[in-house]
Amino acid sequence: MSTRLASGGRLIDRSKRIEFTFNGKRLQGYGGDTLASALLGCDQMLVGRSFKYHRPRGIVASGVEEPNALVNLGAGHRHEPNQRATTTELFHGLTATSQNHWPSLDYDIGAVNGFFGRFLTAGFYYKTFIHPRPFWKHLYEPFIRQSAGLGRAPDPETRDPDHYEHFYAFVDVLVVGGGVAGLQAAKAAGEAGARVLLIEQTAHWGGRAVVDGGEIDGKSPEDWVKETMQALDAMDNVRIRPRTMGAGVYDHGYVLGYERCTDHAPEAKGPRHRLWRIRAKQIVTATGALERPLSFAGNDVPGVMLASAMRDYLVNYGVTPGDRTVVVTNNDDAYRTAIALKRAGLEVPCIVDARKNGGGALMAEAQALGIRVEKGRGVAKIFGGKRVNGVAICPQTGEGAVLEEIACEAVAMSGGWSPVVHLWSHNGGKLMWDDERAFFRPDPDRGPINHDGTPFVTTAGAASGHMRLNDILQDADKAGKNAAGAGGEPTAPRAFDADEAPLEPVWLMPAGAHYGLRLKAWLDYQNDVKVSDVQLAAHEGYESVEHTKRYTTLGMATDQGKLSNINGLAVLSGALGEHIPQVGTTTFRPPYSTISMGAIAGDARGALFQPVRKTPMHDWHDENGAAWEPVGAWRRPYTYVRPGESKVDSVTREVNAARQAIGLLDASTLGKILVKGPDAGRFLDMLYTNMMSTLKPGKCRYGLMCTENGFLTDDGVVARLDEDTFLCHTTTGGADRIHAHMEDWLQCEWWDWKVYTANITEAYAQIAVVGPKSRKLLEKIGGMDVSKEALPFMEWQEGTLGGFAARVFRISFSGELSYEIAVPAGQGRALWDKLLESGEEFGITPYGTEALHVMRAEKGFIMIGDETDGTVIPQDLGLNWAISKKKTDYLGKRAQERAHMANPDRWQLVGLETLDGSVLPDGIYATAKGKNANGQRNTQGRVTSTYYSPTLKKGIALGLVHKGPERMGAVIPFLKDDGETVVEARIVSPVFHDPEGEKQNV
Amino acid sequence: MKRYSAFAIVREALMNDHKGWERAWRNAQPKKRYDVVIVGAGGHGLATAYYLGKNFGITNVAVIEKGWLGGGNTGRNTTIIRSNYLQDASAAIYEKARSLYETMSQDLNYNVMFSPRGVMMLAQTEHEVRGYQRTAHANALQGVQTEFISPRRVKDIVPIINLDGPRYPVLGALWQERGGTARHDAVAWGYARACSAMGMDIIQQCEVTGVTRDGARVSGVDTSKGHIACEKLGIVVAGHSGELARMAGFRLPVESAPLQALVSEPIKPVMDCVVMANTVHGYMSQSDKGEMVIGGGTDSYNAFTQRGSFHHIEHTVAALIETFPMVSRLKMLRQWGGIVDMTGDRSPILSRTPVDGIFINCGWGTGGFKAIPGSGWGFAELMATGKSALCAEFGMDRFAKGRFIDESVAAGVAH
Amino acid sequence: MLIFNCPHCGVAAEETELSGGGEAHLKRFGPGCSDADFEGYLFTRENPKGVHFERWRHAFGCGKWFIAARDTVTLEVFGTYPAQTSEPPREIFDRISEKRPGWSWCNLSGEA
Amino acid sequence: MSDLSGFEGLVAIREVENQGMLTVRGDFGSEVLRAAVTGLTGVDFPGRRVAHVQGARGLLWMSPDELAVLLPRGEAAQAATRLAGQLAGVHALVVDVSDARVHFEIEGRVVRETIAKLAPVDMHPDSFTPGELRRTRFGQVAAGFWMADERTARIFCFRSVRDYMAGLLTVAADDHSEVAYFRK
Repeated sequence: MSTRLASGGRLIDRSKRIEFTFNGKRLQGYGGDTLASALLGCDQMLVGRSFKYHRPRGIVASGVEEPNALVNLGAGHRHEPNQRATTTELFHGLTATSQNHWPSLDYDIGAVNGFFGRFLTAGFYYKTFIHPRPFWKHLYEPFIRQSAGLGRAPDPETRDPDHYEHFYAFVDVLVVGGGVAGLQAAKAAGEAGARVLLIEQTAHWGGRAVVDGGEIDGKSPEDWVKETMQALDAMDNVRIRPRTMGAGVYDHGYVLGYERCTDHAPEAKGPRHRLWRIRAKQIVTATGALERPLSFAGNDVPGVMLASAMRDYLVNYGVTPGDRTVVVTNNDDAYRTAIALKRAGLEVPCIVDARKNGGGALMAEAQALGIRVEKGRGVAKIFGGKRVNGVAICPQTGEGAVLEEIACEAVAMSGGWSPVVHLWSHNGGKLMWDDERAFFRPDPDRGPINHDGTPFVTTAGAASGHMRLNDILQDADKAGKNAAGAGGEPTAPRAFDADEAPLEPVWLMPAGAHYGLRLKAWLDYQNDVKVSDVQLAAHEGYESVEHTKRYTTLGMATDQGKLSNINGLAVLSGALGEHIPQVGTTTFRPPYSTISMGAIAGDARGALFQPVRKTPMHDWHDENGAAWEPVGAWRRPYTYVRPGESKVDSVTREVNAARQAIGLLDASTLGKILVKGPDAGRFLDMLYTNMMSTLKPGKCRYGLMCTENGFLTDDGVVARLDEDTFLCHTTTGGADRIHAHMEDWLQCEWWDWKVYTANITEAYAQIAVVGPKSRKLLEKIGGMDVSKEALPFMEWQEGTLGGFAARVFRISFSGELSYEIAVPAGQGRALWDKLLESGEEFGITPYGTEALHVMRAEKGFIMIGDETDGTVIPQDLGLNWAISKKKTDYLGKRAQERAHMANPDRWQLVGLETLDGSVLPDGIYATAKGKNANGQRNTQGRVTSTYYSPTLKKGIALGLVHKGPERMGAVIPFLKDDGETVVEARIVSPVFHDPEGEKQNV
Repeated sequence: MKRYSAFAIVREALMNDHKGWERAWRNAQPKKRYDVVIVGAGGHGLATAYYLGKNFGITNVAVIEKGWLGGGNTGRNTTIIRSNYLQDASAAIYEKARSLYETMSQDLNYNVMFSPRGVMMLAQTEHEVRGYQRTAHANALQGVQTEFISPRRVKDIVPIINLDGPRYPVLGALWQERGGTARHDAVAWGYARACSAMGMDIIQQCEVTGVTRDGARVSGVDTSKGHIACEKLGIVVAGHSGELARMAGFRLPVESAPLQALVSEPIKPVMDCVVMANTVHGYMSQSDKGEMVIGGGTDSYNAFTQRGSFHHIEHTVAALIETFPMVSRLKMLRQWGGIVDMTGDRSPILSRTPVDGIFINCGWGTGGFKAIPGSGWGFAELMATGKSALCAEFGMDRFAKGRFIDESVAAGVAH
Repeated sequence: MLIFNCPHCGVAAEETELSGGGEAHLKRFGPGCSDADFEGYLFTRENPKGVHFERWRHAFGCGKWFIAARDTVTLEVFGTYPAQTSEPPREIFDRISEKRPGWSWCNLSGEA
Repeated sequence: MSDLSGFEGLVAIREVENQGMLTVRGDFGSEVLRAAVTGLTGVDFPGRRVAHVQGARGLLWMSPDELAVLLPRGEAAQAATRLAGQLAGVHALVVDVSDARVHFEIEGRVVRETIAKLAPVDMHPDSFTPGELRRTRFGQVAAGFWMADERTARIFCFRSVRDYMAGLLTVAADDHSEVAYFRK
């Protein structure tokens, strides 16, 4: 059984007992444990089920590469699926449940036994479930979906209670990885004076060396790490960060660091995760290497574990998966596990070494301890279902004829090591195949390129492909110095570890394993991809590594192939009879290991998800029943609903008030752009379709702006303030866009023109006082003369009004007598209140955007975004009067001369009245006879705006109709979206109300 | 071609240890000449070849591919299939594609796992509501089944959604029940297998280095595997169209940029349909493996790197957390980018070119995967007969004439 | 995540402080030009794999437009310069020629 | 309006009342312009990306042809008129934007860190020093800031996003979120 030993465990504190539960079982671990080590310590070997076959799965690794031990962690709104037990630090009250089984972990009816495994091969789904067609949607897929997936989803109805944040750091040298290589690289760079950030994904420093032993600078690695950490801590130019993973390397030296601030102590306050946005001049990846499993039949049975992981659990946590462990290897490193187990008083009945001549010094040491070594041997199969109870030994060469069976509780396997090249590769770093040590390692001459064309990533230590302690330290020292731009003599300490005999690549065990064995030799534990699957993919012509990966799902599990890629690749190469580098690898994509979505979003959630722009009167609107409508980043009142009213009621009330008495509109969001300079008039003549240079100071003119592609993009009233100053009003959504548009043309095309612009939208609050009694109100609050004579229609005046310094425009978007009053934003609310108070006797009524729309539609005024949609030109909207014929040029003029736009045969603006007085649906189309070549109904027009008009007491609409203006009085059919109901409407003038414009011009 | 079926699997499993399966497609080397050469063995190129053979009996066809078939955007997209487009021309070709997807597994005898799980586009502003209502009306005339549904129905269909986000409440949605997803790789593999079975040559690892002409007419292509002569040449290479066009001697109104996507770790099924939230720029579906498949933004600069800038991912994820709060406690497993080619009006080009015999199919932007069969159907017709109703509006000449097909005009955004 | 040095205010600005403006050095064609010239100006783009000239605005900074010479495959930035010019400055031209001998872009080309 | 009074966190956050601001665009080579703005504020004309500030008065370099003139809110309107008059002869634009801006002062030990959570700016003491004016974004909105001294920074943005900015700052300055990066 797997147990906690009486002594040992360099990372645990036996004085701190920690309670936790797994599948409801109350268990106990120690401070410093990971969930994985604690589970092993409690003899919880079975931790999950595989993805496809629901096979029993045990812990196989000790780090981020773990494919099996994924749990549902936490409960309620803190629940989180797919948490790796191996990277989860144990804490009081931790609750975990295993995933992907029903009804229970021990008895999963979804489990597929060996017999059915023969059918569920690679490509199974592509070759079947084809007939009958409806079955895929209604039967096959629902079943497949249910049995797929891993963890349980978080509760959809509760929001994540935790907080996440981002942090920008700019450094000279970023060192990723806190093993001895990372420490030495950081030390070297730090001593060279560089600004250094050192990050390590776990809570501990020293990496493998502190577990594997050896000697650095005459000390134990443990002591050397302690001293080096103190030295780094003492350097003011060095920052060190545990629990922070280098998640991804991006263009121009951008790196994502993923800090898990409180995962190990959920009760602590503060952000749970912090996403570091690091900009590094140079990056040193000291990310170490990952051990590879061996491919033999039954290598997925719980109790079969990576040799290095077993060593980690023993040395770091004082736990062992079994009392009797058989070690299987093709290299010397695994002997360290055997030796460590033996020294801990555990039995190692045999080391099965696939190499004909076995290993070197470490083998001798193991044998001296009395461990039996079987050379040139492999594992034919594993005995046991939910846990190992023995192994069958066979010659490594051959098909698997069993020589001997050995009873054991655990198997430690090692297929050699692969440098962690992910961060090197994320941004295009290339790899080379190392034949001697059988792995891909970074090709130093083909690294990722920075914005200045120079390489910006260096690897250090095992990540470079160095496997011996001294080589690792020397390489890291060089990497650190180079990254800091410092040359100088090497200052790395000398280190010693045991000499090692060369590894012999073993991609299948035994080499000639028959189909029955290959069918049970796992490559990808989580996705249930076996040697036989990869061979089948190759056989069927899925020869590219990308094809094989996607056809078999090899390497697509949550470990992203950390354990399976190289082994699978080697099997594929074998099947294709090609050399491994010819086949190549799949692409390494960020993140290195999963990062939380919460961290990615950071503080952009809830109220801070996106900024809300607010006018000076925003709070008043809020307090007075405003139903908000988002307009760009602004919120504008759609209408002010009073108790007992529907939105339709309130809009009607607002329209009637403005038409019969006074309406009040917060128009502050309208864009206001100051354009000043000797060439201002000339500039606006290019920007607007109208002639603006002839506008007299004191006067206003309605103008249209088109894109260079000819389409109408914005409109608004331009006021000339003085000889060389204009104030351009834009739509609410247009302010920033149009200001940028102006600067674009001024800076990039007409940079010699003398014009300055300023976007002063927010400097002013603007209030529209609208309706027949509006003049009475302004006269009541007193100040400037607002009579028809003093301030005629389409003019503006500056002065004081009710004690406010104001600029008043006689413009109207409603067709009523109307004034737009601009005051400094800070006084907007005060003026608003004063107008309300003074206007009470006249029945003053604030109105929102919907009433505004209704009134402008009653007048046939177009609205950007309703009548226009990016395909409409001013000529379509009967706005030819606003297009200067005199001008030789304006933005969009040439575009409008193109065949399709100059064609008179276009849809044009008209008014529409239903014969039954009903309101036409939004966006409805008018049908024409017949169908087009693609069998679609022909159309002859569409509705662009449609409202119930309280003024005319019936439905009115504006629309674009084929040659509409020439067809006044014609009745055309509109088809509802049910595809059947026809509504007939008559083509009429778009101006429904006060066609002579008498009311606005009084 | 040995047929795929449950019986075949049983046979292979029990009697052959699966040794009896044929190659899905032959590993062809180029002949001296073909009637038609298609450059680009992505979904669109392979579909074009397939329908040339199936609908027009043209089988002396080579599909040449620089890398591996299906290795481009076909295998890098979020697999969404919908046809709820606004403009007639778009609706026609995407609806043709959607209807062909419905029977593709049977046509190709290859399960592409088309899953008509429904596609929902959320309306979160008044403007978007009007836009989608307009689209629903247009679709009714175009023979595309869509409807504008209420927030309550949105919640019924997508229980994990948050209807009243603090910023943009859900006001309704455009719902296409017969839209869905498919297994993207399988689409390329299935077409490749069927083309190969018709005797067509799919030539991988073969890069085009030049286009040869005989006066005003195309005569073939120079490739890394030698010159290949042809009567007609179809260029179907997405992000690399500009390069090919340059070789052929003309230029395109196309720009290329990375489009990003990501997936979460797999979780048990929580969402059956595809949901797109265009106001906040995020869309999501759940794959049969259980991963949440999430579409990100397009980078704002020309690039041919199949990766992008991370801030797009941040914005997308933030948007999805507002729409689906549970996303906050999921984890990102993998992110990637594809190169999309975008035209001046963001609609594709399926067109003759200034060079006789050369036809181009490009500019699908973010809409390529969903169009594959319709695009192949129409483009094959155009190449075989010189005209195609499906392609008529997508000619290159529309930019000079100012006759655009602009889908962004309603609230709809192509993804 | 690109960074560019804004030639106007000297800030090494990250992409998120900028807004892209597409191909640079376009010659505007107005009324009177041919349909082909106008289409070329408005739509036809070089879209090269390699050396490219493009417009950026320091939108969240000084608000000024500048032009960047950048490789669209390696994303190497050869240099930036103010938008108030109709062709790249000599030194940037030379730097590109040195790093990408024989480069060409639209009507520009460097010595081989 | 989210209320800042009583907020306690890693830094103190205060909205600066009565800060006036003019936008001046013109040719920095013009002696008339230089004299006018320095005369108005009593500080030297700023070099590129420099903030010269004394109390409520100062000059901020906003772009090669744009200055922000700081002065007491009450004086802004008249000052704008006077300045416009002085610049009548030269091509320039003067406008009072006092009401278009809000100003925050954050003060305390970890000012640099608070900013580094929100803006893509290298806040390391070697890289960003008091007296430098930086325009950038905070979260999703445009903003400008400078440090008066090691413990104090002034941040200004558009009035309409005042609440958003206040929210960002309070979250970034949350008591338990210290990164301890710029100081050990």
